[in-house]
Amino acid sequence: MTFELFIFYFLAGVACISGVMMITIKDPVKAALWLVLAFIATAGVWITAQAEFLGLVLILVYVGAVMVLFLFVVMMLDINLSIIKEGFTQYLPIGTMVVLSIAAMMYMVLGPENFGLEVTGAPVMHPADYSNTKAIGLQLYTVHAYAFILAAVLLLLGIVAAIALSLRRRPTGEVLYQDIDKQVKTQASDRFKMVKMKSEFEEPIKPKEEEDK
Amino acid sequence: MNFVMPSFAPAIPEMVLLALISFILIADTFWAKRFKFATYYATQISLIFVGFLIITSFTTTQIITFDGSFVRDGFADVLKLFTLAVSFGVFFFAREYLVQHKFFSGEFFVLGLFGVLGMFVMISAHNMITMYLGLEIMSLAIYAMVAMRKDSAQGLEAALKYFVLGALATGMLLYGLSMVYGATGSITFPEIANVIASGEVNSMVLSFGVVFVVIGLAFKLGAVPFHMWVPDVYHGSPTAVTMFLATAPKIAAFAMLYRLLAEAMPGLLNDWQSLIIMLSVLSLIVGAVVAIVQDNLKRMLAYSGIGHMGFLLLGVIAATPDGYASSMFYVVIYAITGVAGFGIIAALSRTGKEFDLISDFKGLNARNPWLAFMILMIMFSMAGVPPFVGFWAKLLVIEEVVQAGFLWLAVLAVIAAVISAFYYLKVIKAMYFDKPEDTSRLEPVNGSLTIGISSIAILLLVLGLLPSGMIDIFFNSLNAM
Amino acid sequence: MLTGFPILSTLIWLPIVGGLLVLFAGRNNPTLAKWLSLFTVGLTFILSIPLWTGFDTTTASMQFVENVPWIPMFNVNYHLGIDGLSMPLILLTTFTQVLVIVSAWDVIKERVEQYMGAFLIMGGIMVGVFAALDSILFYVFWEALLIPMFIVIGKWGGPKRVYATLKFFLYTFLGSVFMLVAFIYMYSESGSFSILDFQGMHLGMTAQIFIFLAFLAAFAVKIPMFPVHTWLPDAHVEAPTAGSIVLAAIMLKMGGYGFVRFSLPITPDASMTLDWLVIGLSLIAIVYIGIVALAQSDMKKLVAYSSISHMGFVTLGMFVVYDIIDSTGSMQGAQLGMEGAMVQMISHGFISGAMFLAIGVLYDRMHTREISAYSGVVNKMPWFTMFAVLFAMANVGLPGTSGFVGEFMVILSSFKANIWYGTLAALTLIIGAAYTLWMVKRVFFGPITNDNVEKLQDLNKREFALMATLAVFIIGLGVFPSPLIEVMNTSVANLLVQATTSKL
Amino acid sequence: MLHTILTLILVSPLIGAAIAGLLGRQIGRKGAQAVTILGVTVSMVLSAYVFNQFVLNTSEAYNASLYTWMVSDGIRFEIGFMIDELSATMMLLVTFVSLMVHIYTVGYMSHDEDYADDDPYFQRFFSYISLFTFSMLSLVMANNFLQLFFGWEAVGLVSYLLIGFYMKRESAIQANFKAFLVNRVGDFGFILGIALVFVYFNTMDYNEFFAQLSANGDVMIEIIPGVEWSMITLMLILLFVGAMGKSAQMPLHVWLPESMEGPTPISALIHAATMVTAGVFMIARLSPAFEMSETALSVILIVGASTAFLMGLLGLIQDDIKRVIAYSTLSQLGFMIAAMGASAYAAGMFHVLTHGFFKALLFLAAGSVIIAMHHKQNIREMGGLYKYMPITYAAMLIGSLALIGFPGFSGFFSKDSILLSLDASERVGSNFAYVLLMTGVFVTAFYSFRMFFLVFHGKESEYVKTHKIKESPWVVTLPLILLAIPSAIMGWPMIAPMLSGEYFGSAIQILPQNDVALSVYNNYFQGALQLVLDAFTTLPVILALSGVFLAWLMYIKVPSLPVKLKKMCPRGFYVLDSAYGFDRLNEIVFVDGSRKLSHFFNKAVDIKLIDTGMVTRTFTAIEDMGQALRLTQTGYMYHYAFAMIFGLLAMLVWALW
Amino acid sequence: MIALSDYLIFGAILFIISMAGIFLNRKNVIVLLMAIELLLLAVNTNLVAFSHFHNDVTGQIFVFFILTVAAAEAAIGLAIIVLVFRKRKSINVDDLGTLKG
Repeated sequence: MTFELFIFYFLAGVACISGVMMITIKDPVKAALWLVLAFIATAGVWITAQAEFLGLVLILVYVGAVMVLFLFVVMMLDINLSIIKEGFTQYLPIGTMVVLSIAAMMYMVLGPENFGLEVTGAPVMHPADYSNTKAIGLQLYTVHAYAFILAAVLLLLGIVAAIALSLRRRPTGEVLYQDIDKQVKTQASDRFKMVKMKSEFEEPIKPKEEEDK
Repeated sequence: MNFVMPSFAPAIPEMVLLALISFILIADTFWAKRFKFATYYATQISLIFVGFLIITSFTTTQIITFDGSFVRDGFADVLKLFTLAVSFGVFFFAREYLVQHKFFSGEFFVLGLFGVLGMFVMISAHNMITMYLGLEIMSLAIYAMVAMRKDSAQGLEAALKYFVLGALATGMLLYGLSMVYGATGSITFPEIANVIASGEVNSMVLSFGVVFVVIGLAFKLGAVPFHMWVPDVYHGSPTAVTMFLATAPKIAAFAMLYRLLAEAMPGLLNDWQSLIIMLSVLSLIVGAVVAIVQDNLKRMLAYSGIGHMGFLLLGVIAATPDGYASSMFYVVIYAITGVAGFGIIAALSRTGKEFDLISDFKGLNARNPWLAFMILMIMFSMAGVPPFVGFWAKLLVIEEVVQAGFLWLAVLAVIAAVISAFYYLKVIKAMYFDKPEDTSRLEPVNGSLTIGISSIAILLLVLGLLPSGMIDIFFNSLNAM
Repeated sequence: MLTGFPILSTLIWLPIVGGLLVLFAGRNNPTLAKWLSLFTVGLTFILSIPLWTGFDTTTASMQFVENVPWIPMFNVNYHLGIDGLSMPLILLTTFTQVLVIVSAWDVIKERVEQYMGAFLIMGGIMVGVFAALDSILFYVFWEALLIPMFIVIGKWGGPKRVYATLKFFLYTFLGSVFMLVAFIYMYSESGSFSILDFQGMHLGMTAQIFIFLAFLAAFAVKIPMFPVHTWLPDAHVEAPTAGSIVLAAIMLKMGGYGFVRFSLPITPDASMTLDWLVIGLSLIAIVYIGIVALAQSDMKKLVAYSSISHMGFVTLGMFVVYDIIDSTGSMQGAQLGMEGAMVQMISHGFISGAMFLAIGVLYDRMHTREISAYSGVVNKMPWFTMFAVLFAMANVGLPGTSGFVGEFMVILSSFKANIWYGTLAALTLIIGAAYTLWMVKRVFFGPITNDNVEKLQDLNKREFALMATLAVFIIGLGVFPSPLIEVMNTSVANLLVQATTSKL
Repeated sequence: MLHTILTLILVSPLIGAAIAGLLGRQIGRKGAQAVTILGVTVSMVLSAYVFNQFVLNTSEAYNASLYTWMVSDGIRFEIGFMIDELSATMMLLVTFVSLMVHIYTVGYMSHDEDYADDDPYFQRFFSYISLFTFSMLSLVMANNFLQLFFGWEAVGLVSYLLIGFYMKRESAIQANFKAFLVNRVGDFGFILGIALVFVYFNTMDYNEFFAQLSANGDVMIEIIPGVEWSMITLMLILLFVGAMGKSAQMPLHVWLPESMEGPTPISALIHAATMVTAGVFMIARLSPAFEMSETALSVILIVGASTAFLMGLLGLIQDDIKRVIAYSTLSQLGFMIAAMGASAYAAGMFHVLTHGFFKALLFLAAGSVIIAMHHKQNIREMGGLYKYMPITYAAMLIGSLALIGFPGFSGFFSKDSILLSLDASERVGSNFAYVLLMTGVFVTAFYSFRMFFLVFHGKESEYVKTHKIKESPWVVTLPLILLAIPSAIMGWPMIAPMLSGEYFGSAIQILPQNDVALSVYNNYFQGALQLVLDAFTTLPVILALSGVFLAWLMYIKVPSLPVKLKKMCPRGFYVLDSAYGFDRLNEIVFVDGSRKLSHFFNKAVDIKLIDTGMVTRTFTAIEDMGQALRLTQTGYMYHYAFAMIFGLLAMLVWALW
Repeated sequence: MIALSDYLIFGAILFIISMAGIFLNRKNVIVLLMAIELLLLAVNTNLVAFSHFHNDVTGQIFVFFILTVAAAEAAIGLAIIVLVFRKRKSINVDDLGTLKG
């Protein structure tokens, strides 16, 4: 076993164990942390496959941003752990059977028989000065420009959607809202209003006879 | 490396749409206070304008640009036009519903437009990445729309279910796409097709990958056994959203199916055909049988939609240009009828009353004969009874599947059609034969809604009587290639 | 012959457009709706007469043909035309339209415009069924007919109307979709949806058998044959009078028409192989259903069963041709059976229409169709009884009424095929008399035992006119059936050639 | 010319019937009487002319078509006339008796408590009898089977209407229903016979049929596999089944006694003189065919003779005046049929004629009695009426004497020729038949005079004493007189040509070896007078006279005798009283049987098996399936996900296997 | 050398784990979202591996986009979860079963 292989197995093992822990552990905060570990380990695996850029992005963007978001939400929601039941066992046997069957079939297809080194040959190893980032960048901004724009749209959509969903309009009075439109258009006359009033004077009391008429 | 600036012209509709979305998004924050419906009108005008752009540049020859990411052909143009039309209808019915149920906001329309854009991208996608991005743009927009009615527990439950299961399905699709990439080393559809045709691929891996791809497609279409989200989400979502997610995305999903299976993997016909047959058979049965026992109209229409997908897949099974054209026809007719079907509920529902139970329709004929008559036409069209256009849709797919030699499937399909006729009749029965509990006259909140429903119903009849033009459009758009 | 004028299209679309007009114009104005309807059906009937007068009896080819491309992509055409087989049925249809409109004149009080409109639309569609020469066009009419009928039974029917109408719709729908698949299959083989092309196309035995069975599913349900007949009694019992008339007089005939237009000419070899099936079911219909009719306590149900039994003669007469060839080696006698079947259809149109009309007259007055609720009606309604007994006698197949002609011809013909067929068919003489006259006896004769009967009023002018018209037709056809038979002679002869020419 | 006359004969009663029936209210009772009597009179007069032409002047048979009913399959179905001695005679009989009945009815139906004065029941009645005349004429004038069947059924219809004329009476409508159904059973056989004719001869026309007879003489058919029957025999027996229904032969006779529920003139016209003899007429009409089969004739012979004997016995115990005559009609019909079976067609037809007159006379006379008795029909409540109604008395006496075959009266000649022919016949069963008929003669005489004595002689009953009984008006008695004349004398001139076969000429064709009447004529007959003179020493007349004597003994001389007799052999009386159990048998086997069968079919097969079992169950099965599948939609995301994953597994297995 | 099959089987294991996580989870919905992230990770691993062995950077581009989408998806998913929690005070999977049948 080469060192490379050892690293791969180690990281892969860590990732798998973390994954299993993530899905079995009760506390969602811990689950998220296990997932972070799985991500980091997987990032390492990717790097062994010479995808350095993606490996780093995974850690930076995913672990750094997305998973933090997860943790943030989990904590914010203040989930009551005591009522969480462990209805795991009821479906465990059949679930395991199904999953194992799928695993078996996957192994059949993805195993060494089809994708062993003898079949695929060794991958091309890039020279040391090869920039994975540059290769991706070149492709990304030329061939996949359309997709890149679409990704931007998608992110915009994500923003719009997230805001549209989570923005709560409390009844006016409870919170004060800014109204940009209003603020921009505000004129002095809106703030200060001249009110014309009639000069007041006392009505003379009318004679009684007139009332009777 | 040489970089040639790609031609942007074919994508002008998409670009204009995106520009308009951005404009509306910003403008909405300004005019929302003063002109309540400004965003709505802007949205509708945008749709019409984009449609106009497509019509003026309508083409049946294939134009590929953005280095093989984008394709424009007759298929795409026709489907985009109908996507616009269907979305137009959806927004039309949605407006009053949103007002009545007190969650009218500009974001709804903006998200809807994003969804339309996503569909456009899907329809015109020419490699797996754009396909995936388009799918996600559409899906994310719809997830958000489903959840927009924040005070509705059902709506949120539906949103969550849709989101989780949708993400799962997308994951499976991606897994399949990764296998296809792995086996062929390519992500562009024609290249994939070429590699497969060359025979230098590991067929087992491809078969394996195709299964996942088909699952992803089946989920978006709502085919059994990947249908289980459909009834719950259709039921739980606000009707305005159900209307949207039950109709236009199906067109896009069909386009995705066509691009992936027919354009990228025609060489794997043997692999996916039997899978599609399985999906189709199960969808036909479940769609017909389970809808019978529903008493919520939205839920019933959801199951009926599952059954319709079974029919749609019949044309795909035939796997000929005519077969795809018949499915294309079917999905468009389904979408139009679907807008009408959910539009009825949207039009009749009002503050505090959803009007989505079949029993709500009791005695509608006595309360509003014209509307009842229109609904009757829509229901019979869905059931595939001539002279409505639903009949032609069914006829064409069955015709294609018979041509392909699957007579038994045709027989199964027609039996399913008979069973499903029963539940459409249940609605008509409620309207015409049952005594109303409340005999007061019942009008949609807004007179224009009656006109909307009527025009769709009459369209279904007119297209049923004179289907030739429409059929020609679909078959020519595919055969020209 | 009027050339150029699209008379068949007029007969189809005039009532449909009229029906829509009635639907919209007649709202809140029943009188207008009625008169508009009457005008439309009257005009339709008058316009249909040139079909008879201008008919060329010497040719079996289609006449009054109209052919316009409809869906060129699939070679579907708007192709209309008639021959001797369909022409009498079209006239029967236009005549029945008048009948139903008048019969509902002041009986229907709720949503008159919808009722009349539905019947007008139905009328046009029925003409379309008989005139269509393109299978898809035929199917469109065939199915479209279900819609107005569904509404009519369900809306204006009796207490169990919803059950009945759903059963009616689904049953017939189920039967006919198989026919659609057969059409599509034949299209995929021949590239055309034209019925005439179907008749000329070459088909293998297995294909023929499947197509035949698909057709059988559609037509057997419609006509209806044992054991798929149970929708009919329910539909009849629950339908309003006019609905029953249309059901019995026209819609059942569509099944019989289907056999002569599709089954026999398109799948002759399968018809030959499977004729035992049809004949067997027909004989069961004649004998078994007749006996079942005896047990009915509801008048409409009784007449419904008797309709099924009489339709047995239609199918029997159509399919004995193969046995005649088998047993005598020649076609002699086959034409008699076929024409008998056709005459039986026309005649049954009049008789069953008349019977249902008569029951309707009673129902309008007493609001019950139970036989046991009546007794001694003759004492209060002598004129009505006269007509009713006449119609009953026609139903029994008494010579001199139209009911006799078809039965007689079919019995003779089936006797030629096999003595037992004829013998079983002739049993209707006894069974038919038993159930019909037993009902007559219980309803019309005897002492009055019910106060409601005591209050009955005899026919009013409208009812009298209806009944008298029908009586004239029934007796006229019975005394002098020759004109009707002349019309169909050539076409039937041609049909027999088609039915006996192997396509293998 | 002749064609027009024939058409007129046929149509004029129909016109009368139509006017009286449809416009009854407008033209009133008088109008209806007038128009129908006019119609029948025209018909009668012209029939007399035709009779003169064809019988007295022996013209060639006339065969022509009136119009073509239809042409199908190259076969012409015509409506037409075949006029020869046979049909001309029948036409005269029918129109004459009909006219008498028309006239008689004016008096008989003059008032009825059941109907209001403005009720058009009276017009209806006249319409019916005219319609009947039309139907019967079309039957006897037919030149083909189709028209024969037309007339056959049409007379059945009118009979049905008339038996049930008193529509409020439960028994009447029961009787007419039964009559129609039993007749239909006969018609069932009849139409099968016609169908056989069609199958093997491809024609409906008599003459074409006769012409092909010999060519088809030995066609055998296999109905039950392995058993071959002669087609002709089968055809003839089937046709005879029709005759059994119409002419009330055992076991299809059950309707006739009950048909007495109809008004008495109808019993005279339809159920005695004309319609019931249609079967006999048909056999005579088809004599060339019947001659082809000995077997068929033997069957006819035995059925006829049995009917004659057994039905006569039943007449012995009847107390209803009309029923006595009805049973006597049954018995006499048996005589006629038996004659046919012996190939003595002429003798049989002769008896049809004489019987037509004297039986009509008897019925009308009975009707006269009934009028006088205010619609009481039980002969035990009568007695001594001769004092009050002499004309009726005389008419009844003449009728009875003719019936029992008293020498010199018409019945004597016809009955004697039948008996002589039977004696001469060597057909299988003829000896048996001869013995039965001989006994029948005795029985006939006994019950006829039993009735006669009980009605007109003997002690006056309480009712007669307490009510004013008077002779009927002239419209009633005139037909009696007019009918009495031929009943008394018509045998004299006819016996010789009848026996020799001269009378019917070629209308009836008999094979030479079968012509028993001719052999009687050649070997035995020496003129009518001689026959009468010899009669008193022959067995029939002696039996008849002893029957009369016995009747006198038992009902005039020693009235206690019948009671003693009844005590002596109660079982015999029981058998007769229950009319051999035919009614019970029908009730149990056919009526109850079919009712039970139909209820079984309706409930168990149609409703339970087909409708509930197949149709509804299919539907509920689908619905149940829906409910079951619906349960899988649990609402839980993990189930949905599991379904997807399971689907993935299934599809993977499917794709990779 | 690390064989392609090693990467793929690693991906498959992650895939399986995420599947199991999705339908065995009875706890809260957030874990479902995490399982989906794991699923995407499996897909990405596949793509990276294929990209590596095909010597074709396209696979990595694909991964890049998937990561982008996953981020946006996560945002929307979490937003929905927040809404659900606000409404029902629970994000227990078992409580989300009112729509059924």
